[in-house]
Amino acid sequence: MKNINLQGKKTTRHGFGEALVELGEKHDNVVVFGGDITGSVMTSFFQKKFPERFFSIGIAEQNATTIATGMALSGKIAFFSSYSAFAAFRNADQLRVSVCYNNANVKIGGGHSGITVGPDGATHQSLEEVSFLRALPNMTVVVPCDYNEAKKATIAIGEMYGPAYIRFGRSSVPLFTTDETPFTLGKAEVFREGADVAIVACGLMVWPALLAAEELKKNLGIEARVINNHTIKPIDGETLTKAAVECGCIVTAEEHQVYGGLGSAVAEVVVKNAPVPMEFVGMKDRFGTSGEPEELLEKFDLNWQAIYASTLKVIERKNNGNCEYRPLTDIPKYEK
Amino acid sequence: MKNINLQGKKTTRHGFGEALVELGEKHDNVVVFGGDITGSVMTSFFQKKFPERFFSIGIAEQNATTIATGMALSGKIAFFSSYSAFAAFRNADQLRVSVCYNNANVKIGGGHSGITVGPDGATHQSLEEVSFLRALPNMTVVVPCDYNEAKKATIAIGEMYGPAYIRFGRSSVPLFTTDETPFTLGKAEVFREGADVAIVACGLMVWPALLAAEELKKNLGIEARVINNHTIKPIDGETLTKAAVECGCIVTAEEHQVYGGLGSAVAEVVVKNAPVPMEFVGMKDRFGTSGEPEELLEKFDLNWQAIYASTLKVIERKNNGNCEYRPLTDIPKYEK
Amino acid sequence: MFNEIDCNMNSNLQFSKVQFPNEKRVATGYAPIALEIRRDIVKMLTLAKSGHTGGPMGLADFMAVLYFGKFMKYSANEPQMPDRDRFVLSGGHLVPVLYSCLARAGFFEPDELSTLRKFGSRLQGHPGLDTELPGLETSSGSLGQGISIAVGMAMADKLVDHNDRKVFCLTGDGELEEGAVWEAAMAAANFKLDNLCWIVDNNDCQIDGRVRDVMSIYPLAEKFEAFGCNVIEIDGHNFEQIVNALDKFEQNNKNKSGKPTVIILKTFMGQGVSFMQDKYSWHGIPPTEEQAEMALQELK
Amino acid sequence: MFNEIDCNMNSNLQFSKVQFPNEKRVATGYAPIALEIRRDIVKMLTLAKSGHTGGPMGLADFMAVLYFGKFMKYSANEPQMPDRDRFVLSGGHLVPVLYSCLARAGFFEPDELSTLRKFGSRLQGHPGLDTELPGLETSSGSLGQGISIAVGMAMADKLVDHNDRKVFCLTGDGELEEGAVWEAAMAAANFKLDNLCWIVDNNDCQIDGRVRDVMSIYPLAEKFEAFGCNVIEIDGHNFEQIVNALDKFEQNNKNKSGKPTVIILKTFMGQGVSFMQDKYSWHGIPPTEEQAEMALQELK
Ligand SMILES: Cc1ncc(C[n+]2csc(CCOP(=O)(O)OP(=O)(O)O)c2C)c(N)n1
Ligand SMILES: Cc1ncc(C[n+]2csc(CCOP(=O)(O)OP(=O)(O)O)c2C)c(N)n1
Ligand SMILES: [Mg+2]
Ligand SMILES: [Mg+2]
Repeated sequence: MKNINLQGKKTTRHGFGEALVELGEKHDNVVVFGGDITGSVMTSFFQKKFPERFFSIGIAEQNATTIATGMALSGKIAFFSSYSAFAAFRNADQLRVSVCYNNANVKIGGGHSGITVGPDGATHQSLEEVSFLRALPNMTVVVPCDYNEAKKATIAIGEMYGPAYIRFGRSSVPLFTTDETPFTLGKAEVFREGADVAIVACGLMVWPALLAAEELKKNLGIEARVINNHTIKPIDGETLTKAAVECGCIVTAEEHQVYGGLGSAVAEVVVKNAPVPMEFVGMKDRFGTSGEPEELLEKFDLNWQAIYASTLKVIERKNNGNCEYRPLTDIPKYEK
Repeated sequence: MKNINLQGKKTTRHGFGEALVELGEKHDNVVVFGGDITGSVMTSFFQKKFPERFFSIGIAEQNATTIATGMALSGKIAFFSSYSAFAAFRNADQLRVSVCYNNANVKIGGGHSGITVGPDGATHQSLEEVSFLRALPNMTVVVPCDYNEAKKATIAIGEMYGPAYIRFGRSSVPLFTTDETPFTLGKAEVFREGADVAIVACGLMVWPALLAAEELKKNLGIEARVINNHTIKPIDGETLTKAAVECGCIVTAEEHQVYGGLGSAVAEVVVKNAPVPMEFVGMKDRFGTSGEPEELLEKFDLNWQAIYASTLKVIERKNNGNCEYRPLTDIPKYEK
Repeated sequence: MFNEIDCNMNSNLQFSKVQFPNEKRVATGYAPIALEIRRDIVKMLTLAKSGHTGGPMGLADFMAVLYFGKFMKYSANEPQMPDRDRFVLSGGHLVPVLYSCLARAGFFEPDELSTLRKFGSRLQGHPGLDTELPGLETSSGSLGQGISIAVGMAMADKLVDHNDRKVFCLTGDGELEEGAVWEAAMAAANFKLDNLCWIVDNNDCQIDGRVRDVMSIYPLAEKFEAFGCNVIEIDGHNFEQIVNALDKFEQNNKNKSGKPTVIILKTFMGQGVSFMQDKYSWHGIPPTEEQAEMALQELK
Repeated sequence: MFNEIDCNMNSNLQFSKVQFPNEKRVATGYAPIALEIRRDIVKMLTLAKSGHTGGPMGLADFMAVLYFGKFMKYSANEPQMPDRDRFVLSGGHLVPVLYSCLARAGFFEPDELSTLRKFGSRLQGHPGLDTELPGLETSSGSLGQGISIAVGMAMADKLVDHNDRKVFCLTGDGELEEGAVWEAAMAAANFKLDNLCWIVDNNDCQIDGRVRDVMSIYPLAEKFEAFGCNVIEIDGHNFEQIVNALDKFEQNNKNKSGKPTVIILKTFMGQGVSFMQDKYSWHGIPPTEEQAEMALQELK
């Protein structure tokens, strides 16, 4: 692991909020729309700095998205941010028709995403939105792994043309990339070299992927390649195909349902190019529940231990080629 | 092909509309909600027969979905139907929170789906909704292949408990199943035996899959297994794994984006159980356009010729195992 | 079971055992019940260490009348009683006040209130029907959906099952910024749902500030009237006015007025605790232990 | 190019070459322009063999005034002219009337109208910005979205770029059943968008029947007033009333009234052709060739 060291913890939403201010400084056509939770998603930083370019739309995600479209069609770079459960569901039709079909320069910041929003419970734990966002033509989908990457990704989507979605979270997560860590939209980064198995992760699952790789090395001498797949659309087929060919098996890890998200995008690339066994670490087709973030990550098998176990399983399949049917959701449901 | 003969053409929406009446006759707790296009989606049949159990909600897909939820929580089997572009997008948040998280007995009929809605153009050509519907916990997703199957599928989802989505279309499509053709929710049916390649299709792509198989046989002696995968969620992992193991390669075919739909669901099963080469026939990450259904199916490579070409490609890959990166969307964009 | 949940109970934050089953309703007067509810809310939130304090506090008076007056038919012994009236909480974040009412009405033991928002609890941060919590009619948490569910229930009762059940539904005022809410209003009026009582918690607060500043919904009564509803505006902290308003709804319902009733409750967020009162900053935070102590001092 | 599209041209259904560029506006009077538009609509739909006839026919009079009067600033020679006013068609299915106006205003040749809804045409069944059709400001087709786009444009003009551009937006009346529309109204009023002119095509028809029967939106003026808009109700087939209403909007805008203007156009679906008039069955069907002939006989 070159250049990858834990530097404490920080939220990805902080990166988003700060990047918006930077974007606002650089580009006077950046405008931001609030959906009544501007402190939580940290668009409040932008509001404070550029009150004349910030607009509070209230609790009206449909309207905020379509107003942003009107602004974009007037030459603005228009950001709307709210909780991802609402900023990418309540407005799904608006995203499809007004934003994507117009190929409008609208950016959605999906905050408080995933199971780690914690005690708010299932309604607020957005674990499904990547599935349809990546099905929308013209849409770019980014899931950054830490504070620094969230900042870079926000700036990158602000400076590209077209619709984009960035996903970030509520709770503090390990900060381990630096200003020097390479980041290019659409380019998956190899964070750790290895050729026994590839672990392809995004968002807050990248750090546990690195931890799992270290444990695999320490305990079993297994060299896992760890790929930070921050851009889910467009997917980096080259890097993933190379990983499939060179490692011969893949584990994906994401804070999202196993149906339709990163794992699904990687599976599409793999069967199309270099079919190898895969295992999926993610939410197993169920709703979340209230609890503390760490507790939920553990209960729903979204931690390094789950990744570790999946790598062993997938390596065994690579070696033995067993072909019985095992459903994606085979991990037993938790007991209350 | 046993029992599979062309019996002319008929719309799947007819099957939906007629099945609703049958359901209404059998179960006095079936209620139906209209969204102002009741003639098009043929809920008008039910309205005519059971005016006291039909409610016009107007152009308000969110409200129709959530009112249906309230009815379902009052012991009703509640159907809402409209164009799939609106009946599964405008109400996405309502489907997630009110319908699926409540595990409410609400059924959505998505009409005028896919590219074959034709001259209405891209806004009305719903090609993305399966992606997020299959990511929603508790949701069942069915895409029937013809009029008869649409009828059976509608009755089946009406008689199971829980949220379900059925997709059907505007234009007449080949009618080739009969009352005797087996249909079980969640069970993919082998419509043609073969072990050189498996073609897994749903909806109106099942018929061209059968045509492609006949051509393959006739021209090249290739025996293609054709699987009618009507239920996309829950996916029939056993039948698909068996196909992967026995045929060694798979082509999927659907009237939906190649990202996130049937192809994606099959890819998930395949890499998890029996990794084999796959090719995807579907909409290649772009919006549709106005035109006649047949014309659009041809222009966007959604016909037997496209399936035929993909089977040859995938069989070659099975035999040669080439592993260069080829994106899912490698078919050249059409020229206007 | 909930008693396996680690609740970190501080002795000051223990819940009283008092319940107000059917026969005790009204008899005690509403004030002591509302007080108990407010004490519950403070304790629950403090123990949960996250969640919404302000809105629920402002609703204690109304909910005391609704759950412990003569207006809503239900049975804690038979939560699924077929002829019960139903309460739908559209603003799911307000759920602590509902949990307190359910516990105090005898649907479950007040001790369980200590599990709010904890892993494995039936008392989810936003209500979840999957917990099978007795007395809960629907999940909610995405604003502007519950009211349409209530419309659907009222339609089932009035137009399909032809019974006398009533549906009560509570939305916030910020929540009225959601367009879906106006679809619900339009339908409620068109279907003549005089069995629907829609309560708006008009505290003029939402997360980012005053509702009138974030995205004004005013004039409010005019909007509902133009959408075909019967509007009653009252002081949400005045028991007499609350009782009268609910009486009027009963009249509208009995007389088959053909119009849904909307009760606009003028409330204060955080009502009952001086340092919370009318402060939107209390929308989504819990009290610290010291703040809880101060609050409970006032709530006596 | 469109002339490669197979248009199956019947000689009766050929399009006249007349255009009304800037300098000819008004001078000709509106009636002949509205007539030409109606003739275009009948021909386009007949050739397309699918699509929406009734709504566009009812809008010909208003659109003649809007596009060929003095109210909207645009240039067919420079479609992207930076200080142009903008027209947003929220009810995307009504687009034939817009295509006709754009052709007649010189944005493209009237002949191209024959390509409506055909593969490869810039005249999509519902407008698509990806076609780069000159004069088109946005895609639409999912009801209730365009009006919010218009609100966003008006905000850009008034609140960010501080210019004098105006935004005109047309919605149907059935479209007002979408809750999103009321979010747009609320925002338009709160942001004091006096540069926004919202036109409602109040033909009381939608697909399934009369708007008042399918899901009534009435009383309508009261709703918009309660949502903070300036409402003008007029006969949508009376040029004088249309001109006056647009004049009033200009006044509201110039005087910085601080309120968006809503013009409720009382129209008849299918206006101009006796057998279509006020028939909701004409919402979404094209005329047959014989019907077209009869219609064109009347439209002289
Ligand atoms: C659709 C949706 N958007 C956003 C949120 C986040 N949210 C939760 S409560 C709230 C404010 C609600 O205001 P109000 O209804 O007035 O409740 P109060 O603050 O008075 O408790 C918001 C924006 C949500 N739960 N659902
Ligand atoms: C969100 C959405 N739901 C449904 C439709 C299908 N639809 C197209 S036009 C129409 C009726 C619109 O009525 P109105 O606005 O009055 O237009 P008119 O019939 O008068 O032309 C409907 C329901 C749509 N285009 N968008
Ligand atoms: Mg409030
Ligand atoms: Mg109309």
